[in-house]
Amino acid sequence: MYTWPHWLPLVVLTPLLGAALTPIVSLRTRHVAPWWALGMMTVTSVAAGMLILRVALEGPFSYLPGGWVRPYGIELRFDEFSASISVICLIGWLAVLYSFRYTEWLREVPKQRIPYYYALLLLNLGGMIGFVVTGDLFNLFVFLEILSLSGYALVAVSGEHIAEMAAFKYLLMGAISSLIVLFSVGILFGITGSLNMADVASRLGDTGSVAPAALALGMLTVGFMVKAALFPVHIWLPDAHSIAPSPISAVLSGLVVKLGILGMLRLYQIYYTSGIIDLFVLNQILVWLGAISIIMGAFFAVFQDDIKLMLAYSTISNIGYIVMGLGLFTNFSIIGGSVHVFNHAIIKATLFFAAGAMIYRTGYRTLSDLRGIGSSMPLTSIAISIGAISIVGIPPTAGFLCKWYIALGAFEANQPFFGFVLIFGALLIFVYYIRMVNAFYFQAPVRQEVVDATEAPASMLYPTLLLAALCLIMGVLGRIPLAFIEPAVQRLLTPLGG
Amino acid sequence: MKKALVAALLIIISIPMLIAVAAMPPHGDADSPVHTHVSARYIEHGEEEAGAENLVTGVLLNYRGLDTAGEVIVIFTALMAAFAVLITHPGRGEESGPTTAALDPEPGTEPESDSKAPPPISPVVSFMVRLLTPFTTLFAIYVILNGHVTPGGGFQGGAILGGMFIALTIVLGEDKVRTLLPRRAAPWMQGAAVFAFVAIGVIGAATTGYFLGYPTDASLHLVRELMMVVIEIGIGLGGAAIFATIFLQMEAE
Amino acid sequence: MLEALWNNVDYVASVVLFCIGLYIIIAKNNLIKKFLGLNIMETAVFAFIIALGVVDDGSPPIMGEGASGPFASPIPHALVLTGIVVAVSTTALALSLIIRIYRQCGTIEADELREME
Amino acid sequence: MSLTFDILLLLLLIVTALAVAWTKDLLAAAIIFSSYSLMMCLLWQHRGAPDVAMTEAAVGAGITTVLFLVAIGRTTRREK
Repeated sequence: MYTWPHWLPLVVLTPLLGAALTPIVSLRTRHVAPWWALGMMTVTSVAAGMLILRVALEGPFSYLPGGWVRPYGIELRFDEFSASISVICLIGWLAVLYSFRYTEWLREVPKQRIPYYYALLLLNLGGMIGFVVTGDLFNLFVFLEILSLSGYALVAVSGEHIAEMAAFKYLLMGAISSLIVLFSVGILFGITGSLNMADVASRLGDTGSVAPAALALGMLTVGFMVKAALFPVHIWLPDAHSIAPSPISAVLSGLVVKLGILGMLRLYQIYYTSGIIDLFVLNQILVWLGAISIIMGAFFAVFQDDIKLMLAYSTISNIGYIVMGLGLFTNFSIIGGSVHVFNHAIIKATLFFAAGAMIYRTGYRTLSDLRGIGSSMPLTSIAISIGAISIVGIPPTAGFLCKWYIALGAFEANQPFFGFVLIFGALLIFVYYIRMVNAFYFQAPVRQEVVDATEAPASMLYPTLLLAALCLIMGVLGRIPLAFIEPAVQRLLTPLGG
Repeated sequence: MKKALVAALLIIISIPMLIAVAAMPPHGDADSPVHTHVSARYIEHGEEEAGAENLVTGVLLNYRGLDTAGEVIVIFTALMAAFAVLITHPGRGEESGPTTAALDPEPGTEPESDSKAPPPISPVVSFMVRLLTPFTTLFAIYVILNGHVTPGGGFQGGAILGGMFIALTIVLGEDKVRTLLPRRAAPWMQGAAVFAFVAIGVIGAATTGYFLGYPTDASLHLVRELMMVVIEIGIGLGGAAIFATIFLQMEAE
Repeated sequence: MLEALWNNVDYVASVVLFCIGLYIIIAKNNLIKKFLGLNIMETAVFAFIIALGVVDDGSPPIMGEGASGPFASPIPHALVLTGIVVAVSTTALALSLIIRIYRQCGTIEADELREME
Repeated sequence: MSLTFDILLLLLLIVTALAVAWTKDLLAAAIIFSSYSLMMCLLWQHRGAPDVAMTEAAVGAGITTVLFLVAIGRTTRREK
């Protein structure tokens, strides 16, 4: 069953084709659109499950659209890093479910927009899946554009005037970064004559064109850094992620920014295999930028009153952890960083879903307005607390293991300073967690709506609870993704020649 | 001051870029990797392998078909995005409930918003556009259908058709042109490119075992050509419909 | 160095245009102007990619009777075709957003918008 | 002859790009951008890429410019 070869194109094309059909199925009534999107994501998830089963049993495999062998055609490549489509499918499916009630409630969204909202969400998820499974540099760019364009539009969909400005800021920076990526893909094509990643990696070493290769490396890193919202180029993120509708915030914050990281991982695969450039300088830069992001993101998060803005800043901080893990470039730290890509997606989705449920029920989004909500929405409050504990990295939860590994990596790399930065960042986040728990549980409500609030409807509550449970389960079963990623990291760290 | 600073920054940025491009393989050199690796095979065998005299079409539809599929999805995304951003009131004929878009602060107070009443179209322009329409259409169809032999293809033809559509809208008014894109058929037209790609891709998967695979047998080269033409027509129709709709949507805002 | 730059004058022109576009985006305040800058940047990148596929005294990669080599590489052409579509899609979305921003705020100057926030 | 033509074209491209930067009137800037696209299309035709030249003429100089004109019509023509 799982060896059927066409699962791989199916997993990419189902959401994309589903998006193209969404306006058609919702011609008669727009209420079909959410169910249609949910069905498409279900099919996609089944296909993703098959693929992950296959990669677990057989190791990485390829699919050749049109039957053209590498490097003449486009190659779809499924390896251990591509297994992150499991998280994309999970959060995507839950976000669609969560949107059922949430979009109907958003006053500013004209009801006619709703089918297009689901179409864009499907396009975004399909673009991400394509980005993760493609083995071709230009194809990577095309999928990057699909997911970015739909992302910009999804930020603007809520229709508040700030939303459109935030979307425009996001679009401008995103478009520049995409262009930078395209430019460097052009350079790599110019010096190797190929676009297939594995082929580029094997040819790059022999070209001897060190200067163009270095420029391409630098520009690709900058381009993906913008997508991942690392420190100097993070300015688009807080507005965009806090203003988007909550399910979209979860998708953007949990998944879309991670694709910048996955892009960097692919880049590392190419450059480390070819050995054309010593990556030491780049790694040092990345570690420092990561460290600054951790501190700065956490610092700004502490001072926010708006709960979604706080979560958005905490995303910057967590991207810092992941990038620092990559930059330290030891076995432990890369494993920790890549597993944090998975775990942070789940944790951040929990937090945004729970925050969205509170906003849905009360209409308030600041901590000072939401005081005392712990007694009126107990389950949602518990979910948000579990998410907060995980994001700080307190032992039994999902966040702990990754941070532990990254810290181990820092000591392994003989750079204990960064281990302390990590701990300091975690402490800062702990402060914000204390503030939140204090506001929710130990302060008297100031708003009548908060007192009257009840638990969110089932289509919003159960996704939140499921993700919160996953935060705990991943802490206990964290060894499974760890064991899964380890061979891939080993392969990454072993250059082709040596 | 700010401008001078930015200019200085950009000059600093451009120096490493210039150093790098100076070290690129010489421009126009037939022995550079670009010409000796993948494209060498395309140029040598592309015509019989991909089934198109115009190698660019061969690369677009056959060797790198998935890129082109992605490309049509990108432009479809732009359409969905334009809808999601621009729709503020119930569209024509759709559920005519109470309008929810009472957001605009005071649209009437802006000095420039009196552009609502466009100046009348010059009769010469109007006549020329109407006169040229059949020829433009014919040219667009030629470009679409001959994409695999001569320069051009679905996308170029679609852009020409879309441009003609836009010119007609300006001259004839929106309502007359809307009849060309009825509400029920519009989503089918807009998605035509995606549907054509998926349909041909699935046929390819069923017959050759690869998604977007084309029959390679020499006796089947007409079938292969037909499959390409179907995709080109899909891209042409879809592109034209999408351009026209985006334009109408922006005008209607 | 200078000679290499002279030989690769197409690439150099692309880099210059790229930087001019970037300058417009960063230094100009008007959102539409910024987007004109982005389009210049995009075209510069396309020109760079097209220049990669050029071969001296080459003809277009169209086979058939009477065609004789050397042929320009078809791959960059295919890439740029895709790129142009992506560029126009981005432009369409950005301009839609600009129209909405103007509707709601009455201005499209970045600094005035920042004050409104 | 060919080289002179090339250099002239590239210089003109840079000049038009700078003109877009300097023009205060957005409508004029959009039209100058359209001529920039047409020149780029000429350059690509000259570089043996007729397909791309055709697309650029139809999309870059045509559709993109029209979209810019619509946006300028819906917003404002003056850059402050």
